[in-house]
Amino acid sequence: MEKSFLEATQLSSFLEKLRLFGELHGPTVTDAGVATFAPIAAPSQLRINYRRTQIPPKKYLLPFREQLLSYRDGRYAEPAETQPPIVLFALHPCDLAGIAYLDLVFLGDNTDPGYAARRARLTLVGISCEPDDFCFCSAPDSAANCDAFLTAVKSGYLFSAVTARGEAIAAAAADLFSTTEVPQPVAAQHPGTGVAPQGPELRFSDNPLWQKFADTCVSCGACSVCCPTCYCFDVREYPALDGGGVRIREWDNCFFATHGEVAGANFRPTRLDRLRYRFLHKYCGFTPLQGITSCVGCGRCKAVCPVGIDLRELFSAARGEMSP
Amino acid sequence: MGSVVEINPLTRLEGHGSVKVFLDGARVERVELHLSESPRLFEALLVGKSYAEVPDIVCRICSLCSTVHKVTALLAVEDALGIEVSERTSLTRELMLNGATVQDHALHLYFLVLPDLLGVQGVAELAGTAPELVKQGLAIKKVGSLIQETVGGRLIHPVNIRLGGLGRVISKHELTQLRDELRRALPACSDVCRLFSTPFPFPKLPEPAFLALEPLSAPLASRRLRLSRDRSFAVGEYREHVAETLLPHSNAKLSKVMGVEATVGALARLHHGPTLSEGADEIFKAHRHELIGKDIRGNNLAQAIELYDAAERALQLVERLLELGPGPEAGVAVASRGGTGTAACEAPRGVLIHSYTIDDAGICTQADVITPTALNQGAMARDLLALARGMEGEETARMTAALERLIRCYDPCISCSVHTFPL
Amino acid sequence: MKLVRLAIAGLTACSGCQLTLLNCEAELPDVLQRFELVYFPMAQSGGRREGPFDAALVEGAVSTPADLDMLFSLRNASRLLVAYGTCAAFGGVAAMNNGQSQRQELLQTVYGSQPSLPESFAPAPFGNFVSVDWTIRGCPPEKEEVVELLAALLAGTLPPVRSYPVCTECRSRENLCLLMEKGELCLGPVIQGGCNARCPATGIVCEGCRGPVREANVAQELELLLERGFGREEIERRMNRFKPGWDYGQRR
Amino acid sequence: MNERVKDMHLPFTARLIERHELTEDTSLFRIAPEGAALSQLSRFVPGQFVQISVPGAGEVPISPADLPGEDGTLELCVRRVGHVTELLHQQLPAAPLGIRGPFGNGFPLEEMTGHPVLLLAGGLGIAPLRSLLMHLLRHRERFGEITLMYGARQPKLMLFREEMAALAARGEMRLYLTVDFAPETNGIQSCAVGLLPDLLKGFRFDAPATYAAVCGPPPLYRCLIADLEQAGVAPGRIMLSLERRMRCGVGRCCHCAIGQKLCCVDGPVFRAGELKDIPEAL
Ligand SMILES: Cc1cc2nc3c(=O)[nH]c(=O)nc-3n(C[C@H](O)[C@H](O)[C@H](O)COP(=O)(O)OP(=O)(O)OC[C@H]3O[C@@H](n4cnc5c(N)ncnc54)[C@H](O)[C@@H]3O)c2cc1C
Ligand code: SF4
Ligand code: SF4
Ligand code: SF4
Repeated sequence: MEKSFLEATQLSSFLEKLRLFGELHGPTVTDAGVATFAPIAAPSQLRINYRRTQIPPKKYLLPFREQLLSYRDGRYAEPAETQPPIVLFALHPCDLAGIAYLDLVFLGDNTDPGYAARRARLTLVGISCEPDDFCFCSAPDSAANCDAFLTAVKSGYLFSAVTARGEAIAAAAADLFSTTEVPQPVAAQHPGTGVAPQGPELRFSDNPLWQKFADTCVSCGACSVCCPTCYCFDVREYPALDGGGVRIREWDNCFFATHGEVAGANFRPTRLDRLRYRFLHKYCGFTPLQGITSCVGCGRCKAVCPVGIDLRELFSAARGEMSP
Repeated sequence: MGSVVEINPLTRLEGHGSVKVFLDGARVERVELHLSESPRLFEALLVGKSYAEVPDIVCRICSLCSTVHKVTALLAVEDALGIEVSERTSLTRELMLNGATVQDHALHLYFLVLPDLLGVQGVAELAGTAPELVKQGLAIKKVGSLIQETVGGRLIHPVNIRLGGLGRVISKHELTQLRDELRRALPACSDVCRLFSTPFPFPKLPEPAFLALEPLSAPLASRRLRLSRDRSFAVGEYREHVAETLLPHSNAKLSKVMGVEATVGALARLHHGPTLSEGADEIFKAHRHELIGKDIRGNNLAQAIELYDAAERALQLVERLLELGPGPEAGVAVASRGGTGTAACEAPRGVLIHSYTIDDAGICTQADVITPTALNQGAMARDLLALARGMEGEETARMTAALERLIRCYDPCISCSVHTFPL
Repeated sequence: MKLVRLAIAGLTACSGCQLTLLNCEAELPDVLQRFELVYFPMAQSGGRREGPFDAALVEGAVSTPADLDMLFSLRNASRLLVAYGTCAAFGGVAAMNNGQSQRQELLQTVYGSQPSLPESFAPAPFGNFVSVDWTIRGCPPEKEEVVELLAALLAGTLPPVRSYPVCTECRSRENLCLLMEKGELCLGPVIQGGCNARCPATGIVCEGCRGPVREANVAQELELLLERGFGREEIERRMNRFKPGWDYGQRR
Repeated sequence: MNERVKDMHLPFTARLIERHELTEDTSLFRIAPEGAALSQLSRFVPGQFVQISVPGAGEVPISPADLPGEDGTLELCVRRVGHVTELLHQQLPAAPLGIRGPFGNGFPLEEMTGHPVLLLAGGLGIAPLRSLLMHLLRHRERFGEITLMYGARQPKLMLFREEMAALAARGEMRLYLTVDFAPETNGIQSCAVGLLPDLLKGFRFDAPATYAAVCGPPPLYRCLIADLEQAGVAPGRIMLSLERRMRCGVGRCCHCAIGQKLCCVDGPVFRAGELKDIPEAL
């Protein structure tokens, strides 16, 4: 892969080039001080050295609440997809990996139309990152699943195009790349203790941590809401006063009692059951994705948990106890 | 032979009330006004709560007046604790109050009073007989609601106005949107007066003693209540001038101000010479003779003028806030000492007084709320009697309709009225 | 078209729930066209509370014999009884001191110790007296939920239920977590969502106006707040603001 | 975007033709799917399910109670338990409904060919098994002995009782009925009183060759599996039709997980053998 050098001073001009490919969105902060991906109107809004946003980029592909269908006179119709082309700039490798996982889920068999339409209009530009205490991803420099990637180096960035769209960006920004000697990447200090897929039997370990977590978890749902690879959803239908109505899809959460409930029974009646379910989904995977961990090590769930639950603590403790 | 005519429940007003007319033959002996709302006991509930909780709790006295209750409570607590707020905060509160006035007057005039003028039972028939007016009323009310929603964070029981400042600064985009909506609604607002300029043709009523806050250009700074040219008192001394008594047939206490049954509200405010916005002032001047020196029947017209005034003021305030631009806002102020604080505001239906004592630990030890409807209760009862006497011999249905209509002139808010301070 | 027959009334309350309906400016014309407001004293004269109604939306706590009388009469006259708002569902602000101070004392504080105090007992939710078919939470309720209910009634059903806490919507809106980042007394984790985290979105803690979420881990919320330095008394006071009688040991 | 992608969430219209009340809370609905739904449903395999939409309430998974008829109409046996099923029961003939599917795996008919089949249904579990039964009977010659054991709580809650009796009378299958308890006043006692497992205990059959198909309320499965295995039916031949909460039907909404499997795509028909190591499966 060819790499070109972009001097830090050229960043603003580079952003202008990116706008050619869609509305520019990137890491910034809200008035209240929350890190978020949002439209970048002026380069000063960009926080390129951000740690992690509260809500991962999944919101661009799977909005918290979206209209799935509308109906009138008993006939259902799909809404027109209205999201404009967007360039999502400065995604960390963990978030890119998160999108890659969602792609596996939503672009496979029975492709999800809304997801697919939005995904097709998204240009992803990744950037290398500096991990903090919460991070534990394993493939920090992986530039997979993006159109282009920037690797931070002294006084600038190394640009590499990954897809044809990335090449097009390279072409558009060609005159910004410096021809001087390319500095070597600064090696990022990654803990590199990514989460490997776990043994599904671990979830029935009787390690006391399970019960402790189940007792202290407040079921606020923050961990799933903020996880780049949590995608469970609920579907509800609302009639309107004029006789029509809408069917919506909304992020659901395996921590809620209703998640496994059917008429006359609940297959995950206790919070402990639901915690085990989360473990299974995150670290062991379901059906076609069995054996693949969906945790990309972004550290959000721990950062947002009001009681500081960290399931990894549990693996290390339980694994020790389970090995003979 | 004695008989009793009862209007129960009173309709098209907020809260639970009824009226009994005691007749001896055709002669009206007496009239009882029952404000029978369940006791709400807020003054007692507030005791033992922290100063910071007081405004959040007390606004639940009444939904129609929640904004003004909240602002008054904030001012009173801030007065007690010596907390100062920024200009932006003050302006924002004022904007909220004007929005509330637009919303509340529109609701009252279009949906509660208008049916009387058109001879229908209420909002449902109104939609059938005068859909255009309904639409107009809703459009006007909506701007008021939009202000509450955008600025207050919620239409009823607003959250974004709080001790010492604001939760969130209103963005330029939101302010611009408000400005545009207000501009769009202004013509309709100026139109309201036309609908309510014909006073209803019942016998003349006693001349009211009007009580209102002394008008100032910064209304939230007003600290004096005026009863007449030469009779006024400082808000902080209200206890010396307002006396309350409990009536056997009412859960609201009757208040007398400086010994008289005062009348508060829109008409009272106009009598004390406020500085109205340009457009509203023009209309006021044109209708002056129908209002000044007249009885309570002019109150609905006065409300219509105020509605326009509030909309114009809201627009000015939005423009001023846009000029000020966004800036850092103080969070919740922390109480450093206790004290007693009192504040009064003009609610859509008249003067509202809150007073609190906070101890050094920040706990509320005493709470008083004097509401406009409690203040108006005496005058209302007096006018009801006068009207009933003036209509002696009339058909019962005509009389009860007139009595109900008279009550709607006062725009009472009964939920509010059942809060009063310890006797 | 047969109109759906409604009763809308209030017991001990601020009228905010009823007003919320009148505040649906955009939807009101449609509502007036499709519903018959048989009994709605706040906006209609000449109504009859005898019904029959398809649904009665009743706000307020039950705190006087008159309240109880009205509640029974509307329950009997209506196919569906809707506890309209937090007071009706949990007691609301009127009930905040239940189990803490005697009603009589409170009455005396306000009305003085005279022989004929107004008749009043500790404010209670509808569920203590009658069966309730649907509950709209909130003080005041969200317009959307009111419209949702009305539209569902037209469709012959009730709205689908949501059951997530305020935090879920709060996080999804990318608000700053006031509990974690500012150490404020936010009740979001144990309160039923559906308000789109209205208060935290303006930088103000959730005061719990929508009542408990289905699986509130009350014991943990309490612990969490104690750890953050709030006194037990203050926490209880805040939690009781809209619903008295929490089970502080509940972890379910 | 290809046709299938567009159709993912979009139900086809299906008109309600008639509703036939079976018990107080359960009715048999006949619906007529329209458009492309007809051809999609022609691929229906007993054990699969469809997603039925009731405009105004939403969508629920239902296992058709029979194979699509000649005219493409579909029979659904639905119990009124909540939001959507309640509104479904209120619909009048000609009401527009929605349908998506079929989804899921269905029974392994090929594999079962030539074998005796034992169907065990508890309560509403008869609904999905009825479509299997109808398939077996329609292709009677392809299968060995067919036995239906059906348990309900009370005689009056027994669904399709006359129909089943008539089928048994034709000699094409054996039928055993049981009720948990029978009211004293009921004079005609044409079924056993007791639990389904009791019925199974006294039953002699060629266990090693038999395929069993079980559907019923969750507690039923556990004891039936043990009994069947004890009788000699291989775990791989015990087919269980399971029910989970479902929102999408295509393996995304994640509510229907059973261990690492998803009921909507890996099931709803599972083999007892597959579920052995999944404690929360049954
Ligand atoms: C593969 C499959 C086949 C089914 N076949 C039939 C059938 O042939 N006939 C029939 O009557 N029912 C069948 N069901 C069950 C039926 O789907 C549920 O009864 C229905 O979804 C309940 O929806 P509701 O909106 O009426 O109830 P709700 O108001 O949603 O809820 C009522 C109760 O049902 C629970 N519930 C919600 N979703 C489901 C669900 N997907 N499955 C079970 N319970 C749920 C709720 O938690 C609640 O306890 C089947 C379910 C599955 C998974
Ligand atoms: S499980 Fe936690 S650390 Fe892993 S991807 Fe999700 S939020 Fe990030
Ligand atoms: S601010 Fe409150 S509601 Fe929002 S996430 Fe934090 S605790 Fe939950
Ligand atoms: S955030 Fe809390 S207090 Fe605010 S509206 Fe929602 S439930 Fe009520």
